[in-house]
Amino acid sequence: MASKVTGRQATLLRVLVLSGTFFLAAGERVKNKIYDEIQGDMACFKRFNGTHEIGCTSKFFGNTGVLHVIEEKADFDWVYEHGPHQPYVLAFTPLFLTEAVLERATDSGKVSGVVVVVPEDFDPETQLLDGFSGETECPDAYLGLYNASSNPDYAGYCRKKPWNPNGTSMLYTSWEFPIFLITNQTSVNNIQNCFEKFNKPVNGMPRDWPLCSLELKSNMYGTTNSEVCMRRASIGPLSTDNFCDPLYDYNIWGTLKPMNMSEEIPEKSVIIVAARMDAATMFDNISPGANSAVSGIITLMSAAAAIFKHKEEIINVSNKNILFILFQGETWGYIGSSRVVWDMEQGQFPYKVKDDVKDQIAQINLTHIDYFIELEQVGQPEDINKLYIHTDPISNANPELKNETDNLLNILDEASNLVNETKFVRVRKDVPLPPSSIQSFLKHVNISGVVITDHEGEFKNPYYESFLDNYRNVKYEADNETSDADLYHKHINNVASVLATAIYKLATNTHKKITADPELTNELLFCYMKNMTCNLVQEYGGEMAKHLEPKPAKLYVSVESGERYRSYVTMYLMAGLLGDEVERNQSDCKIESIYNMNHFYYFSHLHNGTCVQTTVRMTEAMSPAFLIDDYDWKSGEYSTWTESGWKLTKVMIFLRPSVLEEVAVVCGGVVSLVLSVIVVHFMNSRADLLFGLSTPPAAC
Amino acid sequence: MDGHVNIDRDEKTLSVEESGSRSGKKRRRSQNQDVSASQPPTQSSRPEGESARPDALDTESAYNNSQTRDPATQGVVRRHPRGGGGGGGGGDAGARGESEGRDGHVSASTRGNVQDARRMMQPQSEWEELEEEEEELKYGAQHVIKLFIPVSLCMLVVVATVSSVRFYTQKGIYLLYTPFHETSPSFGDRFFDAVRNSLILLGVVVVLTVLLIILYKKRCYKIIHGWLLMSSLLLLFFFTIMYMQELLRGYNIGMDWITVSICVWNFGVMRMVSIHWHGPLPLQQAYLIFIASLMSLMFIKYLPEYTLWMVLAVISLWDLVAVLCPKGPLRILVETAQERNEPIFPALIYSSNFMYSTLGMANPDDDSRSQGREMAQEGTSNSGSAASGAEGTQRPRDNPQRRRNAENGHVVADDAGFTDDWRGQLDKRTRQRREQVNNFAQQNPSNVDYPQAHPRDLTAEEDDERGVKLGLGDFIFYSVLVGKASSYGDWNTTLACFIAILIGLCLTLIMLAIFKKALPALPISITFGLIFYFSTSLLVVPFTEKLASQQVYI
Amino acid sequence: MTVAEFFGCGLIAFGPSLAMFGLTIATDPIRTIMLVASAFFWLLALLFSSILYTAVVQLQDYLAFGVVFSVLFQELFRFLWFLLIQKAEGGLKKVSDGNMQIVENKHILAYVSGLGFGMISGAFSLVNVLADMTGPGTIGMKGDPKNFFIASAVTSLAFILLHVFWGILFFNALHRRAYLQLAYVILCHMLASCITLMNPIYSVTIPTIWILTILSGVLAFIVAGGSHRTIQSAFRGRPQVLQVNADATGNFTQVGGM
Amino acid sequence: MNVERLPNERKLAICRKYFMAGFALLPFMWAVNAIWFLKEAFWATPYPEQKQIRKYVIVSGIGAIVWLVGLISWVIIFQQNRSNWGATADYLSFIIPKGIP
Repeated sequence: MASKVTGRQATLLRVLVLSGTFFLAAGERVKNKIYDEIQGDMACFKRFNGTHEIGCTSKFFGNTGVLHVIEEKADFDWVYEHGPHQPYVLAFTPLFLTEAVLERATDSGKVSGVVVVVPEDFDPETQLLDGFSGETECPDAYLGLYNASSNPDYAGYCRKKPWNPNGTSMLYTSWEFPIFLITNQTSVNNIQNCFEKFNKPVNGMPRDWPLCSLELKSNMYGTTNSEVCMRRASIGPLSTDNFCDPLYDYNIWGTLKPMNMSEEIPEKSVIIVAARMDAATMFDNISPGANSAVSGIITLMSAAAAIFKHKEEIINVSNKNILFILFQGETWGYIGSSRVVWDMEQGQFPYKVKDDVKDQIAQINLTHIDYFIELEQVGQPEDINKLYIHTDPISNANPELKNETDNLLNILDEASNLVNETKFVRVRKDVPLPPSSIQSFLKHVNISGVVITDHEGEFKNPYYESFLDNYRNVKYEADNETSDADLYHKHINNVASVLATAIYKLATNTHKKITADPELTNELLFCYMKNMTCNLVQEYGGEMAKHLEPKPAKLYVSVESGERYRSYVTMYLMAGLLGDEVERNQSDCKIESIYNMNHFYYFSHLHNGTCVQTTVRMTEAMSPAFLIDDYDWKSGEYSTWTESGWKLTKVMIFLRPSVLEEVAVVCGGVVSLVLSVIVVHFMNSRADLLFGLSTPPAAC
Repeated sequence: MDGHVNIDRDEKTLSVEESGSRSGKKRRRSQNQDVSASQPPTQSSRPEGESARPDALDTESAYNNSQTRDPATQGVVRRHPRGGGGGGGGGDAGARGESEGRDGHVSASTRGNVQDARRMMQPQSEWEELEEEEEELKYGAQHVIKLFIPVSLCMLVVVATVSSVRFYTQKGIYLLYTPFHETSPSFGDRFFDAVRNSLILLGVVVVLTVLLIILYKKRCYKIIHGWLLMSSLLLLFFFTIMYMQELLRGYNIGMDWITVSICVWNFGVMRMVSIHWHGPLPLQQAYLIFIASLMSLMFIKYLPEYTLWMVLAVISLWDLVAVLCPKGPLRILVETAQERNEPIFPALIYSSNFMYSTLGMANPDDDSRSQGREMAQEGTSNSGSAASGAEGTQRPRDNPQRRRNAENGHVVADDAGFTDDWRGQLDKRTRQRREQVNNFAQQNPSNVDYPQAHPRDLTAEEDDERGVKLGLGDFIFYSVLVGKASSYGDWNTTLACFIAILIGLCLTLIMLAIFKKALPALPISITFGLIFYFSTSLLVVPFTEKLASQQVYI
Repeated sequence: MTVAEFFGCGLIAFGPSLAMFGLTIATDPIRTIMLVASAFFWLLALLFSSILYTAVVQLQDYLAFGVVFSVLFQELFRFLWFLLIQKAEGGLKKVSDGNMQIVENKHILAYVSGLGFGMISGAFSLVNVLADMTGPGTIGMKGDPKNFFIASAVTSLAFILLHVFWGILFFNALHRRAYLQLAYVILCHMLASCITLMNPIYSVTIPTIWILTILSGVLAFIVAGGSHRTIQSAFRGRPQVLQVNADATGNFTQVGGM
Repeated sequence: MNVERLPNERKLAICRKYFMAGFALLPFMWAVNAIWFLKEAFWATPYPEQKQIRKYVIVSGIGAIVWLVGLISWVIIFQQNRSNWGATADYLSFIIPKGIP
């Protein structure tokens, strides 16, 4: 899981924990009669940027508090006003997970922790009417294109008309107590029962000791801000514990045709089709990002697959190339995209020039970029066949760029007509772009690009960047890879088809209706939204598939030592989709060096062993801020987000005895000791009299 | 590990002990009187019982003649001629004087205690032997306790650390000598790994020993001393820092370099001084215990699971072999030491008492007993553990052996025994001694009878004159076993191992006293420990846990 | 934090035995060794009984079986221990330097070994429970009785004392060939252990056990030569005796503790 | 090593050596010296060297105490201001506590 000490130590820790639990399980120690483990892997953890810290931490030895389950608002008042047994640990459904509640909890000073329980029957649709999003109202505004310094005239726009009106910037607040999310039903019931049995006030009167209590352990190592904790991490040979690590993952991308160093890439010849790979929540181990990310990812993938079927045609007729790319860490200040731009500026995208590698992949610069098409959230259109196209007012002020953009728009329009399932509607020109990767590019170069979303103004997604942004949110009903029933995958597939068609036109300048493969789309959707152990992943995932759980993909960009199976799996899938099978057996299905223009992947589970030749690869997605030496952490140029290190997070439930009882017991002990000392000393000192040694024992 | 040799040490200690041997008496005298005073009422308040009465009476008389040395009793008669200059004279003289006196008293009192009935009918020589035996046993009890306490303390430190500081139970990094990390799931493979690891470790030990021997043979003291000094410094500073770090980290306490370096510097230097030069005894002991526990913590941390157990087994086997087989690897080392008659690497040895070397008690009239004793004592010291009688009866130049043994016990994973060569040497030495004594007696007849006080004082004396010594090697491996046992969080197992080891130690000492034969300290204890660890954790714990959780008592 | 509970229960259970150890055992090396040795014998007994318990798989659900046999084993090993001491008496005489008490007064040895048995058995029955107490929580969440800990502590205290008394009675019985007394010890032990099978009905078990304890205590006292008369004389007591033993104690500590 | 048994001049020598060594940033040695020779210095039957020993004992005792006080106060100061001193404090730190600014 994310952010352990290092990969090795992480596994080591898991082993430890396992053995620990084993020892708990082994035999019937009284421990097991006292404590119960509660699901504790979804903890709210700390992150840092150049100036601030966000998230939550417990004390070093954990926070304990008397459990109090909140059923309605009044219960809060009871706790804050009457509750005598402070500190309390509050347990409530996401219904109450609002800033106001947490702030009040903080201010009351009576709360030492919060657990958010999600019962089976919890249905956001009906209960969480006013959506819920951890994000700010203007996600990534600071590191985006329209920040006050660069473009003051558009900076204000989001303030007026926020993209994400549901945004309670809870994710970006630093809380004084640990917060855990608990979805495991047995744990939820445990909490509920224990509360009912011991703590629940009887008509307003608090119960007496012993009371059911929780211990929340999620101690974060880092503090203050990235600068401080990065420094501390770097200090000293002795300090082995990581205070924090930069957010880190890999951008996954591939081109339609391989680019060999030897042949020159013409200017404006690379069409970039981008989507963002990551989503975020307050809590560890859960970040479904169904609409925030998955919709875009899948659309891009199936579009890519569709296009790739016509690879030959395109290559033959045009010199254009198409670059499909999934950006990592976009949630945290466009890490992936800004890194790509930075690399391009440094002339090292994808890699620095190596002299002794043949068939080396060519460098791509910003000048090579022709069009830029980005897919943001495309999953929840108001009416099923209407998507919106956003363009950047600033760059399009420039006339020829404007022409290009219009051209692009027309092509998209035609494409949508051709496919005739989904309409593409252009958003008003003067509306700035919604949060999107293209902003990182536009900060440095004027390119004509569009962002395709499902919203005109504010997000249609009520749970943007929250753990509720799952398949339920986008109404993805399929229960298995092949179920044809649900509409969602059809919709995504249509978008993909339109995209593919448009790209085909862009590349070849000829119209041709290209339809994406709905089965593929559905399978992909099923994998990412419901179950990462689906067939597709089994086939393409290779080794990585083993490590994945039958859960929705965790899309949080973690740290270098963190878990990134989903990234590898995604890359393999891309490779499968954007690659041609070649006649090679496992042994020679490999590359001489990663700098080659082509990569080879061997899928042993894909009809018993397939070797695929492709351009798909990963490149590091870590903010340039950590590469530029003496980078000024305060200058909001690049993302400076780091994640705190921690050992393990766990929740325990148990009974707390009354202090009085404890005192009594201790007194009893002392009395017993003193008494016995007196008696023994007496008997010992007068043994000879007491046991009348005048009569030898054997004689009596 | 630790070892900084200073050759002139023995002379120093000798003179030290010589003059030191007085004050203790003053301390003790009072108590003795108390004892003697205390005895009569308790005793006399006891009319006839099967064995009670004669004993009682006799103990009384015994006490009397030991205090007011009534010239009628054998002890005193024998004490007279042998009373070699307790007062004046050189170190040897003084020392010898004491031991003489002690012996005299011992024989007197013990005979008084026990042998009275037999004494009448037995010829002299026999009860000499009996006395001999008694004397062997006499201080056994106290010495066993004197070992119990430090051993328990050492274990306590280790167990406390292991169960409070997580670091020492976390695996991941291992010693260089244990390349096989027991990663494979199957038990068989891991076991095999363990075996290989432990064999490698044993190999290392052997190689080191050989290297040491060669160096010593070649008389490259510089290198040896450098080596030992380095290792001791490493142990001191590096491990101490590590320990501090983990302790602080375990409780998340911030600390600055300045404080730490001052503390470590002071700690380290003080240890060097107190162990290699002069320092208060309690400090020495504390340091030795601490070092031992540090070492065992290192083992616990850096040895893989099964390897550790395997190593324990192998080491104690090795100990057995090295002690009992006629060509123990360390033997050569010792022999050369003997020939050169000089101390090699001084102590890494726990001494319950000041490191004096009082002169051997020379008893002109019979070899057998002193020889027997010598063996026994050498045996003890060889085994790197308590030399129950040794203190009192060692010649100054025996010190090095005792130390070395213990020190082997440490570095070379509990030393070899060099019993046989000892046997070889014993006669020689006893002879030497006798000669010395004799001509000493001739030289200064004035010493033949010495002031009143002495006998009594001497009786008091030997209580603290005869120090007990246990090689830190034994400390370490005992603690390793117990610490490891405790690292699984089951206290029953820990307790069982603890008791088992103590009993093992006890048995070792008893056997020493009875068989008068060199015995290693590790095998019995460790075997017991291992047996009880595994049997407890496999068989007993399920049972007891069931009992405890259902509150059933047996 | 219920470290409080830990110390409380710990002291309740082991306070008396600690007092006994500190005041009567630790002062004399031989007694200490004897204590450890007897503890070791109890361990052996436990080992054998649990071997039996593990071996007989089909009966593992019935603790009673295990209990009965472990009781028998304990008494057996008590007997063996007794034999050993008898054998070693000569050695003991030699070892017990100067103070012949331990050799003459058989009760001391009996008491020491009884205490050894008691302490180790008490430790084994309670030490893990104590260790588990040190967390923040207390028992009762899963329907266990709230006074589980106290009950455990009190019961193990009773058993420690019982073992001491049994030790005295048992040895004395063997000395005097008084088989009735022997039978009493074994039956008493059996009864006490079997009663605890009724836990957690403390209202029954604890009083019974304590009655047994007191009974055995009185018997042991009498057997050891005590009576109300001696008690009276003890209270009238001669001071210097006390002083004597104090000195003796001091002396031993000097010798025993280094 | 038992002081009482040493000849007086040796006592003095050792005591002095300890005292001198103490100046090498070794307050602990001073402390040991003070405690170790305390009895000698004050309660032992008088002998010529005793005066000097007493002097050494007193001085080293004082020295040790001063050191102790100094060290403790330094630690307190450091703990108080660690977060304020920023980088310097971090570089001074042997252990930086986790999760504490």
